[in-house]
Amino acid sequence: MTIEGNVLPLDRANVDTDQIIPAHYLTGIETTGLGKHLFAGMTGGAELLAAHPDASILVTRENFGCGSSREHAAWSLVDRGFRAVVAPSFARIFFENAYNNGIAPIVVDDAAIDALLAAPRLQIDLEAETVLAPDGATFGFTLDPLRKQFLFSGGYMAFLAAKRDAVRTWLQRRAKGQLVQET
Amino acid sequence: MTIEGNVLPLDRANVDTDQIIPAHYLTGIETTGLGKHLFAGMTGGAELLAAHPDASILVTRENFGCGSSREHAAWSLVDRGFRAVVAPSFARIFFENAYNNGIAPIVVDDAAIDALLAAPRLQIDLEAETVLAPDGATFGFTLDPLRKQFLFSGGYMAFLAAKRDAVRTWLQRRAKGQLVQET
Amino acid sequence: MEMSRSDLQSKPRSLFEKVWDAHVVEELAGGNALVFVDKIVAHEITTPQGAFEIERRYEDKLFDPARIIAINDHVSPAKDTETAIQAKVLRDWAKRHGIVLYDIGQNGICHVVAPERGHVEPGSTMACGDSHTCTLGAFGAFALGVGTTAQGGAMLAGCLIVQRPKVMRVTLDGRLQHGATAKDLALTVVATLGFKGGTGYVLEYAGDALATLSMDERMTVCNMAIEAGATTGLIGPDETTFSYLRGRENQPTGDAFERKVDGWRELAADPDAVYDREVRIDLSALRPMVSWGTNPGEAVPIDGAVPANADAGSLRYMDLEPGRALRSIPIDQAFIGSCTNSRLSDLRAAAEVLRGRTVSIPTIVTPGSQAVKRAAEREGLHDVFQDAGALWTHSSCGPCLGMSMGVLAPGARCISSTNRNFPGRMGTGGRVHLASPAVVAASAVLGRIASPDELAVEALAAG
Amino acid sequence: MEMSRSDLQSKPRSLFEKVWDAHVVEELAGGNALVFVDKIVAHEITTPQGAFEIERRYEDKLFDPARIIAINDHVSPAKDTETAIQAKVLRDWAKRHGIVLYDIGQNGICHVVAPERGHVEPGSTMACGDSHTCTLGAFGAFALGVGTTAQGGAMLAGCLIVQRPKVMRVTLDGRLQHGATAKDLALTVVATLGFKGGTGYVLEYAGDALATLSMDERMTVCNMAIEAGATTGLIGPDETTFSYLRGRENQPTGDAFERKVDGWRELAADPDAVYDREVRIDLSALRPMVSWGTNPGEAVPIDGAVPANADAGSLRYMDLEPGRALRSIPIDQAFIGSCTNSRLSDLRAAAEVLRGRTVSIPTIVTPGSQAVKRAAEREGLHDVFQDAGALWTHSSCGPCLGMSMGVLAPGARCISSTNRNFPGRMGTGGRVHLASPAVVAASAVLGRIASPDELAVEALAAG
Repeated sequence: MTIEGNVLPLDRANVDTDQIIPAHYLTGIETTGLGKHLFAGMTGGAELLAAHPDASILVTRENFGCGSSREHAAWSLVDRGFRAVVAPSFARIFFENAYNNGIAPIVVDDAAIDALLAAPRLQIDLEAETVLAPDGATFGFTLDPLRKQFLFSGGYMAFLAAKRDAVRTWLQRRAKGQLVQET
Repeated sequence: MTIEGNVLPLDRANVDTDQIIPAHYLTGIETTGLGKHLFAGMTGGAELLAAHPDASILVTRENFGCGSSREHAAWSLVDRGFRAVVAPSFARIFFENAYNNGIAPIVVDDAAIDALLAAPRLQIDLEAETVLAPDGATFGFTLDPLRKQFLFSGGYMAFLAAKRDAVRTWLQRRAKGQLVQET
Repeated sequence: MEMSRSDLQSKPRSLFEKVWDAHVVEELAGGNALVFVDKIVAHEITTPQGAFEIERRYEDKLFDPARIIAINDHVSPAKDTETAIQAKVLRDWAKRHGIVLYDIGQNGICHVVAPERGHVEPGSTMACGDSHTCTLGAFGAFALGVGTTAQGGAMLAGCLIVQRPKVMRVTLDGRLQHGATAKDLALTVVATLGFKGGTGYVLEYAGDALATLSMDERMTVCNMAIEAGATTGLIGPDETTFSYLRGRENQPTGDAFERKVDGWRELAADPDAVYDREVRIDLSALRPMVSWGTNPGEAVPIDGAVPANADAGSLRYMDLEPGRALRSIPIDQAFIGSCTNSRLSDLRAAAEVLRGRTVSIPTIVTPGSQAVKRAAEREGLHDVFQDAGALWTHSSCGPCLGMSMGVLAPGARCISSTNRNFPGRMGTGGRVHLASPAVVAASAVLGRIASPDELAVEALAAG
Repeated sequence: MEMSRSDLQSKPRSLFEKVWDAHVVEELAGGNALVFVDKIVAHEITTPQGAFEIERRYEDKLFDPARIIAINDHVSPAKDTETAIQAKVLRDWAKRHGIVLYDIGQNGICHVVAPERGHVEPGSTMACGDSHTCTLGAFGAFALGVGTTAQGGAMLAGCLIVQRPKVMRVTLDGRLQHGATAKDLALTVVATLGFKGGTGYVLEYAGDALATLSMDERMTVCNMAIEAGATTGLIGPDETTFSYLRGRENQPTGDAFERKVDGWRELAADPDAVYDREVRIDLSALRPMVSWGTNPGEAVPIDGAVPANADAGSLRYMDLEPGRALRSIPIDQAFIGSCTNSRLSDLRAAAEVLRGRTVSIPTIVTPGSQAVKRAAEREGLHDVFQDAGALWTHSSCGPCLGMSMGVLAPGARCISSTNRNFPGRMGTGGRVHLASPAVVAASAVLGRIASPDELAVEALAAG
């Protein structure tokens, strides 16, 4: 599976979820339609989006998505057409939310980010785990071997649904005190 | 001065200002841009406006504009292009607000309203004080002889500004107890 | 405040006429007059636009900042950036002009704060960009709710342009009993006159029953004059009024105050005064009232039912049918507050019902002001409400007009001590039943429209 | 909650590993595990979407409603139709499934309510769609803030998928003094590790100093683990923990409770446990901390100044320059509240500063929950705050994240006992300085960033 698209270069570290979507936009009960609030809390956010109207790959600096657990951050990116975020590091909850919503969180090093911020367009091969810039430069990354399936099939909930019986069995054994030896 | 335009027929009595513009839209500090919230609190309000997109004359039933003092009701009508409201009666504060914002509050009787609600278009002569329907039917009305100047020149504040010296003089005389004989 | 000295006048006058005559600066065309305004109450929703107009076009010059008080009351503290800006504009404006400001931590609903801080005087004129300014008529003041432009004009030139209203005398006989309250009287007046029946009139209350009403009760009665379309309500000052004002901040003390009282004593209608219309209401016949429809005039006694001839639109919005007994209507939320019913006596009445009981639905109780809050807490009313499971919080206009702190979900049904049940008033699609604090409290316990005496019966049965 | 019985294990383990091991249902690829969740805390902002997903695709079947508690806490009562709908969705969902619901009149911030209602147990696992769920690590629980999908998965299948975190031991020596508080420790941890320095780690607190910290203080410390990017914070249970839980609702009484305590006593790191990283902090060296920038790591002692090497973007947003003494910065608004600092001891600390003094700027004090509110009122703290001119109101998450009840105007500067100073956090364009409740209170009095000892000095000088 390959994600190919234009880049939104966001040359900042520590972009928190309050900047991605401020809390006053969290008053809905659905996961859709949030793209219009993307980067509403970020100085220059609207201008950046306007300058890259068809971008689908966000390239940014370390600790992207820190702060609140709001999955709205991922939903607003999805709704705006983003399918990957490339950064040197992610905050944990956003990282999980990205996978669970079909946004590939691509981790590359700082030097790679320097290069990728300048690329107008990227090709991300999720199976080969490579990012290809228009100038031919290629950068490798590693996806979470479990979660990457959620990118392809979008199935976090389905995955867990399939575990329900096993969990109940586990819980019964825990209740009977049968789990000690195995931990 | 003549107001000629299409009619928005609002065949309801007691249209309160919460229906004209709900309080949750009163969070601004300017008088402009409120037209988009006009009739937001009214069942069927949006549909009615959509069906009469270029209306500038509102024809409605008794006690229009009752409730809150919010001048936002008048501002939202102005912003939407309305220049007159024709009704059998108005609530006091809306009536004053209408004059102060260049909306003619035209009082005619219930029978006239029955006829005017069916007219697609009206011609209101503010000097002759007549409403003319396309079928030639004419209905008279009386404007407030003082306030009608605010319709023409929009000058409530200017009128009062010109009174400031007189008011200060009156106040000085009141302070000296010189007003008794005249009241 | 200077008196009009009725004894020097030849023609007998109503109280309203006396106050009016003493404030007319100039007669204008068409029955209008330039009326001097003794005090302006400015809140954050309707003031900024007028203040800007004066700043931009009239060199920011106010007629007299000492005649203005500013109150952040509608959404305070702010719920969002927009309301934060409104509050900041009022705050900065008040500071710039040296205007007294009641803000976070010392504010409250303007119509509650203004009298409790001693800013409302018998025989004075008051203006505020808020329709419930009529509340202050309880002090014998001509208190007018106006639009932003009119308030701005008063800020600029000290005056309003007012079309001289007619005067309706509403004579009150008897005494409230059977659980009826001032709120039920207010709802009865609206139901009697009809929702627009008071349009063009000042409602000048009269009658022996007035002496039995506290200032809190008089404010509740005058508060809803606007709901009958009236220009305002008016009640002549008496010992109750003077006692209320004695010792208040912003009033003089000692002899200076008593000299003012001497002047205020002359503020009474002349015995032979002629009124444009007369209405009589026997308080002893009143029962607790509850609204069933979408304007305050659509109310009936709580024992009653939705009328057979009820307006179809109102019924549709309220999801009710003719003949439906009010007591059978289930409720989702209860609210006690607003400029109608959030003064100390209102809270006491609700607390009396809730003491030792538990609410069965989300219930919000807001005092009318910070001062009312503190007084209620000194009496332990906060414990009564919170023991019952109700929310006890700070003063706010918010819930009453669907602006904050208790907005209804679409379809949710609320019993409320407020003043308006218009469609969407407390939240888009929300349904409001107006009632007294005691009825709201009883309904909160039973989860349906109920009167306090039903609880007494239940307690007896249980005991 | 069943214990992992560390004595049976061969390899010495950290406390985290013991809790982890006891909850792994299945090891998954890539260092992930299926981790059983003992209790889910569901609030109105992040729950509805997951609940709908289960309703629409999984027959509305929850794994175990008894393991869920629901709390309307972020904007309660509702500020508008949207938030009213959120609350109604949570309310209706809880009712339909028999889920315990904390609603208007009995709610509060979920991270305050969950422990005070006895829902948090040592050695358990907790999940909530809220990043500050790490607060609950103070009880020796593995408490994880997660997204809506993950919370939904836990509601559906009882488990989270968790990438096994590394463990950092943060050893605390000495004792807090010189006016330093748990909040200053929390800010010091973030400043020490850096804003993202804890990413991938659980912060397992250790050291003799722990025994000196109350549960309130431990919750404050763990609350801000997320601000260093950490997966969560964790503190082993001890007598302080057991005393806190003894007698709480939702906990057994008598012998049944003491048997649980016996199990909980085994929840300690093995002496030889190996950690992925070690950090030591000497509490006796701490001073009150105040943030100057736009993330919680950008904080310095209150005696200090904005650093010379400060981030240019942070300075621009905060309208500050390097070298600016913190104490010289004027403040427009003060806020005491949030899951970080709104428990009873926090309110006591603020009240101690405000007693007999007056705030000079709008100041809002919100208790962490209805229970905290009532406890504070029983002690008369509401009188202290209100005598000082501060607003004392109900519990809400609102002000902390700019959702309601205290949103800042653009450019307004607030000193706040909360946890985040991100751009726009408390309102678009608003500027936030994080500090302890005592420092917030002192700053509210002086109208600039100030420490309580400055007031003591002033009082001495004045006396």
